[in-house]
Amino acid sequence: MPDREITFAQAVREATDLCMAEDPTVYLMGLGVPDPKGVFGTTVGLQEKYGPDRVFDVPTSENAMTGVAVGSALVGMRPILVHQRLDFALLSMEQIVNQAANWHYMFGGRGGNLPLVIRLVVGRGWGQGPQHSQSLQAWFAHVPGLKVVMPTVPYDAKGLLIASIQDNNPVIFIEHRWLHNVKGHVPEGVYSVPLGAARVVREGSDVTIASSSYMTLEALQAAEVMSEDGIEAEVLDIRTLRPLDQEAILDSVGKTGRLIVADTGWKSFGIGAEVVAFTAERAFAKLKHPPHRIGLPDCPSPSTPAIANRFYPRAAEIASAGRAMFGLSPTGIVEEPSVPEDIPDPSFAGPF
Amino acid sequence: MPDREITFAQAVREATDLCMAEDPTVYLMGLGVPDPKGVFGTTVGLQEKYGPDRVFDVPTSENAMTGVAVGSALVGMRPILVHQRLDFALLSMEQIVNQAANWHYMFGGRGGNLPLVIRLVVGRGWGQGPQHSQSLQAWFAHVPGLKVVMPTVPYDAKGLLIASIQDNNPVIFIEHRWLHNVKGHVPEGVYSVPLGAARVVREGSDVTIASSSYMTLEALQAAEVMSEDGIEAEVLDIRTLRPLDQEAILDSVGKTGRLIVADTGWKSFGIGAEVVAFTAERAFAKLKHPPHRIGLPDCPSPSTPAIANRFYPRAAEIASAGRAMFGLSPTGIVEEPSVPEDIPDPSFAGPF
Amino acid sequence: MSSMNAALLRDLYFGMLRIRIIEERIADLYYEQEMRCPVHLCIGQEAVSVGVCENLSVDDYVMSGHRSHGHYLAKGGDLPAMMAEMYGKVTGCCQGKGGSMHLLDRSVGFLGATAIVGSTIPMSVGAARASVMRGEERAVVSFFGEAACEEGVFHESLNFAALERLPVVFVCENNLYSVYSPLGVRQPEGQSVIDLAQGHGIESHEADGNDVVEVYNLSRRLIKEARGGGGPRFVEFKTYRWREHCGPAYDNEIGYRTEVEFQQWKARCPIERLETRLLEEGTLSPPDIKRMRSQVGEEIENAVAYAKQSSFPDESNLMEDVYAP
Amino acid sequence: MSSMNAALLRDLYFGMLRIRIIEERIADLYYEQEMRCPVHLCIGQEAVSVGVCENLSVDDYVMSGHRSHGHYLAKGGDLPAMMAEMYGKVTGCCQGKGGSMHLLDRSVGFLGATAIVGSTIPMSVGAARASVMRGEERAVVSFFGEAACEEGVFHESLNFAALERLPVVFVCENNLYSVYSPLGVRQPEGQSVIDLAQGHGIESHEADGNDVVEVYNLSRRLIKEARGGGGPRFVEFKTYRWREHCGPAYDNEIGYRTEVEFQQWKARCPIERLETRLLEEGTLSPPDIKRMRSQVGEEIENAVAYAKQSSFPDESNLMEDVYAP
Ligand SMILES: Cc1ncc(C[n+]2csc(CCOP(=O)(O)OP(=O)(O)O)c2C)c(N)n1
Ligand SMILES: Cc1ncc(C[n+]2csc(CCOP(=O)(O)OP(=O)(O)O)c2C)c(N)n1
Ligand SMILES: [Mg+2]
Ligand SMILES: [Mg+2]
Repeated sequence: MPDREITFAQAVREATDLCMAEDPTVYLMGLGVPDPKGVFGTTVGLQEKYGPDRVFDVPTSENAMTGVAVGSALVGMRPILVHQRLDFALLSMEQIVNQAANWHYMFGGRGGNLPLVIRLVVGRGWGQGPQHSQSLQAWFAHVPGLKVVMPTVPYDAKGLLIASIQDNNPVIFIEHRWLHNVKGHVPEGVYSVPLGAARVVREGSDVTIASSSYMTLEALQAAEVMSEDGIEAEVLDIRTLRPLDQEAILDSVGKTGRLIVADTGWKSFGIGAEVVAFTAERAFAKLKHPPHRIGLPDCPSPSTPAIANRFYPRAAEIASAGRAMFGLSPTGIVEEPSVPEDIPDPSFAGPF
Repeated sequence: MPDREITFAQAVREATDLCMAEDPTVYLMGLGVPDPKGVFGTTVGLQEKYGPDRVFDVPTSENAMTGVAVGSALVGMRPILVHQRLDFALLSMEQIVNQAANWHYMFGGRGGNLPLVIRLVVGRGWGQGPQHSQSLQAWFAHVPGLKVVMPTVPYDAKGLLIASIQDNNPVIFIEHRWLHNVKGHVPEGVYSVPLGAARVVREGSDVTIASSSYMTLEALQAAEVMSEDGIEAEVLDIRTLRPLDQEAILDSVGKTGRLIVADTGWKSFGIGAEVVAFTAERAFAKLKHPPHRIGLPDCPSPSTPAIANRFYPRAAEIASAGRAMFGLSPTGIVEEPSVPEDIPDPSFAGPF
Repeated sequence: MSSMNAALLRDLYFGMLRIRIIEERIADLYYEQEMRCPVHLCIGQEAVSVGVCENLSVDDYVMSGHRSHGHYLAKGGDLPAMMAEMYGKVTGCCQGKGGSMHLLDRSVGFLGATAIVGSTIPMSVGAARASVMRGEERAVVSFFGEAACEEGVFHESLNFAALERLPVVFVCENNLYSVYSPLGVRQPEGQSVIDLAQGHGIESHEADGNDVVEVYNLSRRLIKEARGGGGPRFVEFKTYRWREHCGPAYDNEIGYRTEVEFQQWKARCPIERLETRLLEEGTLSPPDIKRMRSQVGEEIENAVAYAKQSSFPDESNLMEDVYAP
Repeated sequence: MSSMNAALLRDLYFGMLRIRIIEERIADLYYEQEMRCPVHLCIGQEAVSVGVCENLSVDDYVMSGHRSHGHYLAKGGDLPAMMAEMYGKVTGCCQGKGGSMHLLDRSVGFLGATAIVGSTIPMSVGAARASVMRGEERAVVSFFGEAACEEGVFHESLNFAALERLPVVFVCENNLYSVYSPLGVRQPEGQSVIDLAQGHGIESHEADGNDVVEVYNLSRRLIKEARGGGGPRFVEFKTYRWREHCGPAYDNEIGYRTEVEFQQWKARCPIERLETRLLEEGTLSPPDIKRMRSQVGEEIENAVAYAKQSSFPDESNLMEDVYAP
């Protein structure tokens, strides 16, 4: 079945299922994990299959439940902890950063492995508002000791989640809510995509667009638009923010001489800052044009679609930035979305 | 008394004292605030002066105490909340970011003002280790709705703290432990230093060093060393990370054509990334040399002085970076420290 | 209870009926997909909002969480502004920036509701402390669901309120579920949230949250005691949400709870219970009820019309109000 | 207690004496400024470490916080590795990277101590859950000070442990102070931390933490019950730290507590109390004590020599062990 297409959510579920079948130390916990909706479909049926000891709901106690996961990991388990929104994990930053991230180092490597996957969902659309849509990957990426993964396509969602579960370190696995229903080719069976390697998703010679997660889909659309005017963008899906594949980005920029970074989080002090900064430090001479970052403006995420639609940059903004590098005017010609701008696809009809 | 010299800690205390005397809504809370040590001397005697209602110790409940401060601010008080280590505030990221930072925006400006100062001390030296020395200003700077202040000299500590207390928004006020005993000129009486303005602390024409907090002292030392070989560094104390004074930095880079950023936090995804990024975006053509960041390497802070001393970059590293921009070899000639490298001055004799 | 006067009983009845009719109208309209934000309806739980808030003056403060419509309305929050908020309009109580999970109306002491479980609890405590510091006599009511009692911040807040004997009344609406998760997977069997509060040395009570008269009488005493300097009080009201956790539908068929359970609770409808009694006692007549219904009907239709006719915020609004001046 | 055999009593005595002598030696040496990290000595509190850990096998797990020397030693942690850690040497239990606040010795089930108040409590619960998942019979002891009970994570952890009936024994050492802050500014008057634990439905006890025999007997039962599937247990031991919060000195003069209070507690020295009794009963003779003292003296001097002679980690060590392979 080489052409099997499944959704990102199904890919996440399948990765979890396969790892649990293979390794009895893998277990899965989080608010709503065994409920009828199964965390946007990513955990459906797993409790039935693996029992309530290995797949379970938890109290609304984000901080302690993270500590519970850490404690079990220290003695050989491989917990996967899920939060339906990244914002909820702010209650557990102490455990994640002071404890989990530092653990291996602060005990001089003798503290035991800490294989822990924390799945965080970044909300967007349908009025999620300021407390249900923050995209704080830059925080996690800043912290040595953590690994940070942010896949775009179902193939990578599965392969990177498997790699994350098999990794002996705490891994923050960030899922953008607008990717869950996106379909893509996903092989059956166990395979893993290595943490720390970006991927060229579209080749091009004129400008590099390094993007992460959902923004990669916008970047690909932008690339098509730019192509109509003869600008060929190379789109690089960053995939893991820590370790960050600097070499892949520098290789591409070495070829194109131009860099756009598109990320789902705030622009200031965000992912793009790091990518632009190391590129400026390490490949300054290769740059034919000032680099450009695309990210969220400096305000919280508003609930009303009327302005949320302006808050989130889309393909047109990326394409315009690319065109500007060649002296062309901004584009308006990105295909009109066929669904309202505050939802990813017609299957998404609120309320959550 | 134009030449009165007091320490940074005294300046912080004085700012607090003056604001409390002036405005009965200002109050001060935090672990150890009224104890004999008074948070490194910054709160000594204030409970005696203003009473236990306005100056008080709190339970070890960082998250709720932040919420208490927020709730009181919403109804017109001006709380100052102190943590003896920034690391402890990780327990309160939910209140700080989801709630306080978003508040004014998410209620459409009708939620009331939220004048709140959270003082965070970044530890260093004497084996503080991985959980007592994290310098996470980049996290706070990433979040719209917060203001982030990080003074270097006593004059600014006082003036910026007064401005922070008078500000109607949540302000994160970060104090580096190695600055508390540093003395400097501080006028008596109330004055304020505006949030959002960097300051040129040393003029120079050849390279801009934009630095924050303690690293500004290292930068100044580096500038002296570089000067011996005829390289004149302009040292810019960033002072507030949000709002960030991009213009001042661009002005300086416009003059020097060279940029080094030195920050007390991790380099990757840190403050330097943002500074380099906006400079590359906005002043690319002015740059005569690739910009350079100085920050902590990608590991936690080790406890043992033997390697902690290598963890923290010092003046020599800054000077060497500057010299490299002019084709000169690294320098070793920074004055040997007169005290062991894991303490800031002889008055610091452990254990905390 | 027998001594309660007729006007008050009618007020309580009207308050609940009003919230019910408004919430049901929201549910109906939600299918139009013009309210594009998550909504958490309180149908079935109206007695708590009304019974508690009836005891509050405009100077008292209230804070709440994601399921706050009832609290907002019972405290006197502006209905058209609430509706406009749900429609994402600039006339909304947050100019559309908050949506259903972020209501506030400071003019009536409703200081705010936010979307993270438990997070306004310490703020309520802080608002109470501010009042005490200023010598104001004021009670603060903190509304939350039973899942909030699983959050550490709940305990931290209770400890501090008890330590400083602050005038806060903690009101827990225990509706047995957190989203689709029953109590049994979240709290130990046989434990009660009032034991938790009592552990902090706070006088605590448990009562029928579907009996508005009981809610009223108990909270009346607790609010009075708290406001009078008696220290914090805690009360758990057992109640039940009728519709899905978030959204307009009934969802008993999806499997996390039974239709039987739902029907049992529906039979204990707080509004019907009082209605039956008041009709029997003659405190209320069928025409009274009809009048009340039509009054609220008109009010909500006006509010909906206002909301629908209002403008969306202008795009230029995006970057406004990030900071207070 | 009367039935306790002599060998066990001597063990308890020796265990406490050993910790005391080691801690006092650390205090003395600290002034040399060669141990360059914050140290939190447990002098005065030895009975808790020893009385509890005497009931644990090497398979049982222990976690702790900033004041962990006693727990580490009583659980069988390697003394030279601990001393080397404090001297920042590569032979330290954390290769010098942790310092005094981050001890561990996995070979004896001491899973780790960390420097943030309360943070290992949920980890202890997680380690217990892992054991249960694997069908292992194991008890986990979580040590913490009374200030940790003010942290929300304490409550969250107890709730989950109670919910899942996990084999954790929560051991709170209530020494009345958190740094310089007395209980009265942190917890409501008249409240007891065992009320908090009981609120979570956990069987809870309070006992004299300066009576090692009482500590031993009570924790013996609780550990056995927890290990046997009886669910979590909680115990609060009242005790007192003699020296300053952090560092080697006495600090009664700085004003946060009185010399009188200190002397009262000193008079209840856990070691002297048992010594007096054992001498009276003839279970111990002065020469025995002398022998014990010199045995520990030799042990600690060897450990110090080892620590001092060990190398510092090489600078190349800086970037090592950030990630597990
Ligand atoms: C910290 C946090 N965790 C999880 C959520 C997701 N969530 C939203 S509402 C809710 C249910 C809360 O249940 P309860 O407090 O009992 O209130 P109810 O919905 O029953 O009224 C949850 C878990 C959240 N908003 N915040
Ligand atoms: C979350 C957090 N807040 C504050 C501190 C600072 N701190 C270090 S030890 C300590 C005292 C804790 O008191 P207690 O738990 O009673 O233990 P004791 O020191 O009395 O043994 C405090 C507040 C910390 N380490 N972590
Ligand atoms: Mg509920
Ligand atoms: Mg204590």
